[in-house]
Amino acid sequence: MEITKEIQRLMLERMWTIRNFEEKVIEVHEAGEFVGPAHPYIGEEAVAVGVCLALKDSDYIAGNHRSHGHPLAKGGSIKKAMAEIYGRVDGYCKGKGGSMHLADFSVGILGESGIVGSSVPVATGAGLASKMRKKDFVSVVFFGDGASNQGACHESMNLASIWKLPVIFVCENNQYAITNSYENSVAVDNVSDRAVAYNMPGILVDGQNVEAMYEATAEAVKRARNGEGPTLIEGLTYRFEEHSLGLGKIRRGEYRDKAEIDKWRERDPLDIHTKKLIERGILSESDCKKIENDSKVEIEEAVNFARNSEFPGPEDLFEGMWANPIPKP
Amino acid sequence: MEITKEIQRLMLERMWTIRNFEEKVIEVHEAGEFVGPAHPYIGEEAVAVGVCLALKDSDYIAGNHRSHGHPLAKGGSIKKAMAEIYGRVDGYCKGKGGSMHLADFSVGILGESGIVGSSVPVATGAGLASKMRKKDFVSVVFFGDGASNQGACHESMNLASIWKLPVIFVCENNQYAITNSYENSVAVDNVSDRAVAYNMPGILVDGQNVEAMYEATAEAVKRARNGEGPTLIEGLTYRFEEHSLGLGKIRRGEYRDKAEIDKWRERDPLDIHTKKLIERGILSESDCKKIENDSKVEIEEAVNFARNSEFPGPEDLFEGMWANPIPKP
Amino acid sequence: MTEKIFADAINEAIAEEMRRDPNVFIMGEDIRLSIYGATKNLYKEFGEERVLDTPLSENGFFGAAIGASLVGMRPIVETVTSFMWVAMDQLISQAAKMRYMFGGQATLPVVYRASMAYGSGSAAHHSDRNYPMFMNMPGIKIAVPATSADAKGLLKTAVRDDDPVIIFEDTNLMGTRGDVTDDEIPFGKAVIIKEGSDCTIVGIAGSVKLALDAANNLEKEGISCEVINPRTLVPLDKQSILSSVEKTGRLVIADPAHKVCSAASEISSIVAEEGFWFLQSPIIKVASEQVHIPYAQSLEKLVYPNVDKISTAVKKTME
Amino acid sequence: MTEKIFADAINEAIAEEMRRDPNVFIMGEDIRLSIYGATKNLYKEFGEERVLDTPLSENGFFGAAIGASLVGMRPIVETVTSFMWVAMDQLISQAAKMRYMFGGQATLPVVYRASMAYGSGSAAHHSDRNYPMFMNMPGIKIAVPATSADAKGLLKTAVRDDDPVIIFEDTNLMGTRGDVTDDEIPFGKAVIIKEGSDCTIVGIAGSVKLALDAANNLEKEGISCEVINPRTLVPLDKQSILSSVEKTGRLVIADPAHKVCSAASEISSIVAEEGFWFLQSPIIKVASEQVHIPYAQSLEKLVYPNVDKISTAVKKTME
Ligand SMILES: Cc1ncc(C[n+]2csc(CCOP(=O)(O)OP(=O)(O)O)c2C)c(N)n1
Ligand SMILES: Cc1ncc(C[n+]2csc(CCOP(=O)(O)OP(=O)(O)O)c2C)c(N)n1
Ligand SMILES: [Mg+2]
Ligand SMILES: [Mg+2]
Repeated sequence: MEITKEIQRLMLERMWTIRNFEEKVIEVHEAGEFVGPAHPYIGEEAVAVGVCLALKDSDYIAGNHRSHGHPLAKGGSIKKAMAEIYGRVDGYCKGKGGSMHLADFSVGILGESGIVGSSVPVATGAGLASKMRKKDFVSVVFFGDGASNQGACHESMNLASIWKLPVIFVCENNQYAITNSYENSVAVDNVSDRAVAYNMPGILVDGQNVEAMYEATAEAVKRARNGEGPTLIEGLTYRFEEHSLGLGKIRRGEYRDKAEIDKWRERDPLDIHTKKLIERGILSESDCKKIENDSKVEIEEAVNFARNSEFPGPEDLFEGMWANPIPKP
Repeated sequence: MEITKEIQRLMLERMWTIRNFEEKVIEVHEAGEFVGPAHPYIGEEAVAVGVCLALKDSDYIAGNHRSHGHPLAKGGSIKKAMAEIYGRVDGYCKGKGGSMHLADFSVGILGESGIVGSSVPVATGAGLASKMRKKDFVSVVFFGDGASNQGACHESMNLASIWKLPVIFVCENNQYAITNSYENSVAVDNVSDRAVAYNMPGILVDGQNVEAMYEATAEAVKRARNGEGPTLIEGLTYRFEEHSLGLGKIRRGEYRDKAEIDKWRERDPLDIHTKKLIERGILSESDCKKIENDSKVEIEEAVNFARNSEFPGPEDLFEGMWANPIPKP
Repeated sequence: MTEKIFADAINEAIAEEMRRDPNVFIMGEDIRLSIYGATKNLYKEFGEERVLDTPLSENGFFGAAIGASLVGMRPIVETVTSFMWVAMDQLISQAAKMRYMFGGQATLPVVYRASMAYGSGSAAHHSDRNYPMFMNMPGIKIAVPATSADAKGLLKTAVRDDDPVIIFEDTNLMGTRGDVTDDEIPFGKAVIIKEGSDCTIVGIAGSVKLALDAANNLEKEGISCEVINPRTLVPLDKQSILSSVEKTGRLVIADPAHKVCSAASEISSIVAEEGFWFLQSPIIKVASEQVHIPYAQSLEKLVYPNVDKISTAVKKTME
Repeated sequence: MTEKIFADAINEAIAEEMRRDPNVFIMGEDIRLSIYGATKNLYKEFGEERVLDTPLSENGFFGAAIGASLVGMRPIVETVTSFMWVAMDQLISQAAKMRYMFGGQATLPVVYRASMAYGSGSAAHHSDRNYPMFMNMPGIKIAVPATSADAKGLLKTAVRDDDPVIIFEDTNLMGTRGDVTDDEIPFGKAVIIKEGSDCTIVGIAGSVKLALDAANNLEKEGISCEVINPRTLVPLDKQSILSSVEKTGRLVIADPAHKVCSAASEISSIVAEEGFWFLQSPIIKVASEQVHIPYAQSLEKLVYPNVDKISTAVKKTME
């Protein structure tokens, strides 16, 4: 499959956006600038970026608690994402959602779910609507290896298959659910092997290779738009940081070998892609450096935007509860 | 595998017990002798009987709403089963449970569940206890093709597999969930094909052949007792009657072809087994007839027992709520 | 105004809404053959694309309805209260919470029709009356129709409302008759079905009729009851209840739910806080005994509110 | 009597019970490394057979605990309130209903420890305080420890009790200190933690301390409050509450749950029915606003009961 130069470049840009965003979130969290959990996506950037660049704006995505990478990959506003994490009125969700619940409906992001596995049925339903309304949008849901053991995944994959829905199930297999390893929790070698149980293709992809993720997704999107039904894509990846901010300090290293972490850090998705772009002569080393730096500037702007945004006030408390409001009980 | 003559005979006896029990239940329900739903097992007798005769008394079973066959196959009291359906104090559950909740803990019957799929995790837990307490009992759960689409099945099979629990998952695939056909609801050709998703053996068995069910179960039991983990057995079968009493009159034939029903009725599990026993010279035709008739007598006694048992009274209402009782709120 | 049985009133509302708006569709188990009685002929009229028989995957398809509603559809989901347990995550984590969590971006016009099949030997697994749990969690509107008119009018409102709604359909009413109109019935407006001056009786779902029967009996004994049907529990028209208690000074609440943390508890607590000075005697809850639903009819009939229990309670408030 | 922080009191109770009875074991997510803080060192002491890290399959393993309990084990399951939604079927259809449905044959000594992690920016998906829903459904005992002593003693009782128990652990208390003993604390016995004569304040879980602080402040203003910690909600020691209200004539209930159909609603309704003649003024519920838990701290702090709201309510009862 031919990937245009433009997209190859965009891949690097979006991955840097996520990487720098996450580094910044870690930094300002340590500085105490916001309260609440957050789950860094560092190391896994190629998965969301590869998938989302194979989508149109009119396609939908839904995600999980490891929640910053998906909307940023889909082209959601960086400023609003940061403001949301800061709990401010200019955030995606006006400060109501926070890190685990980023959502930008304006660009097809149906939202991240803090309850593991819980957005899988929802995304399946968006696919159902696509079919019913005879639209050609597809619906993608990101979930982890841990989530794959939730009943919700089973039920949704079966539904999507029998109804031939344009849904793409993307398992981000980073091989751990907090401290519990893949081997201790999933009974099958690869999550994608489970696709046979639903009579759909199951594709195992190197999740550090953004182009491979893109290609697998593009293929699945084609099938979906052709009415051929769902696909399960497993991106094999690794989180470079701890499960969540805060937890990091307590648990670092106690369940993962340093050697394993080092091995995976050598397969940094940004390095891998940068090298390819330079080798192919698409970008020079300094072009790449510029992308990295421009992104840092953009993130800095986002932080400033967030810092300058207001906290929601008492008058905002009940805002957004109901579409057709009811009296306070 | 060698099946003893005694067991071959017992197979016929137990199948007649179930068949006659169910015929009687239909008869007395039509006569208005009890109120409440009941789901006849007619046509599927070979599944429960084949499975349960491969178990010891110390092994456990759990089941579902189609609930009379399992306890009767496991050797539960026929009288108490009938009395329970009549809602009397001498029933298994003292009239609290009724048809859908037969349970005889004294012979390893952990109970039937009206909520589809809901007993699957429970049976898995009995297997966990077996392993933890280093006992050699196995735990069997019966569920339908419809139930196989419940998340509970997925989660439980995965747990049983990673923990190598002595659990046998028996899917009674009668090809319909009320009026919804297998094809319309399960995305894979056979439920047993899903076993690969849990790294366990998945065995498709002719559910009209009681010996085949027995053999598959005996094999699974051996694996389980050897610490080799769970097995998924699918008995392909058919219910000869309507989904449940009452519903029958409304829906007969609207979702199943008469031709299909007739075809399956020709594969009556009792006929098939009777024929074999006679061919093998194990029983004569009149021996078989006697078994049938003796069973009818026994069922008649059970009905009389049920009819003569008392209805529970107001003093029984709160009985059985708590093991360590608390004051009424 | 035409007379309809309750189940047909539901059926009519669904059909009318599906005709009106092509984005309305219905999904559930065995609805094409209408085994629960309220979806007759829909398959014939609207076809397989808009009348979906689902696999036994309630969490999956309840959630799929939510997802579909997010992107333009208006699903009606048919189910039974007792099957909601397997799907609680989608009901609570998604249907109830999503809109607020996303700062008002999400709009979820999804309707769940949950039948409460209690009273006829279905035992503990099939007899839930669990609306109080959904009252505790904000985010879902809750309707409890008590008449054919309610059944039709509240369902039409539910389909047009942009928030998630659960309609708890009392199967004891399925065969009852009553006049229906073509109008929507607004949420949050209670109806006084009988005026009176001595004691207010609030009834819920199937208990409305019991309350009315009790009131009619008591009238013969010279006790004048005002009977209120709240129609929706979220929103709850507390003002109508408070005004009635202001007039009568007494309150009995008849609620088929388990009595602890019931709708009756909530209504009692509202009046004990906001209507305390109106009260001339204790507020009495007549709700289901705090026990599971037993199979035997000899026991089951002891559990729920009935005309006698309500009458006794009213008399107690008059002592 | 030794002083312990709340989390360590829980840890100690688990370890002691596991030492005492080989059938006690613990399962949950990430408990070997004790990421939620209460299972430290258990893996070291009891090994992988009795300390099970589970996959993310709450419905599956909550149910497995039930099955194990049926045949001789006494499981302790660690979870978070918000993860119970995915497992409601096993909690309700099996844990709560099974024993009765089977006529008393089933005995299920299973304990769920559910942490309520509200108040620190976890937002709508991770801040549930859902005990009222479990109060509505009979069949599960419910403990709401408010002190280190409660945390230890109620957990020991729970493990030894033959019925299913859910312990709702308020994470706002996890770091608080208090004396603990080795004794079990009986279910259904409230404790009066401060005596008083003007107004009774019932607090629940983390709100007990708020109630006490409010009472101490009010004392300086000459208002004497009696503060009650019910310790368990099922069974609920209604007699202690009624006796206190008989003495004070006034009642405020501080409950971190959502206020509609809350524990506060239930307690209010009991007193409005059985303690009506003791009351000199309206019963006031100070519970969480009927809104989801917002992420922003500026909003979240507005939702829950606090010392000010409780004090204001008490003063209102005195007007
Ligand atoms: C239903 C549910 N159970 C447990 C949790 C707590 N939890 C949050 S993230 C997580 C691990 C998820 O693992 P995985 O799905 O592999 O995603 P990852 O964090 O590895 O990206 C757990 C256990 C939760 N949020 N929801
Ligand atoms: C969770 C749940 N959903 C729906 C039902 C209603 N129901 C009872 S039996 C049944 C069909 C079950 O089909 P299957 O599992 O194949 O068993 P069968 O009846 O064919 O033996 C349905 C839908 C239920 N009892 N529980
Ligand atoms: Mg993971
Ligand atoms: Mg079936």
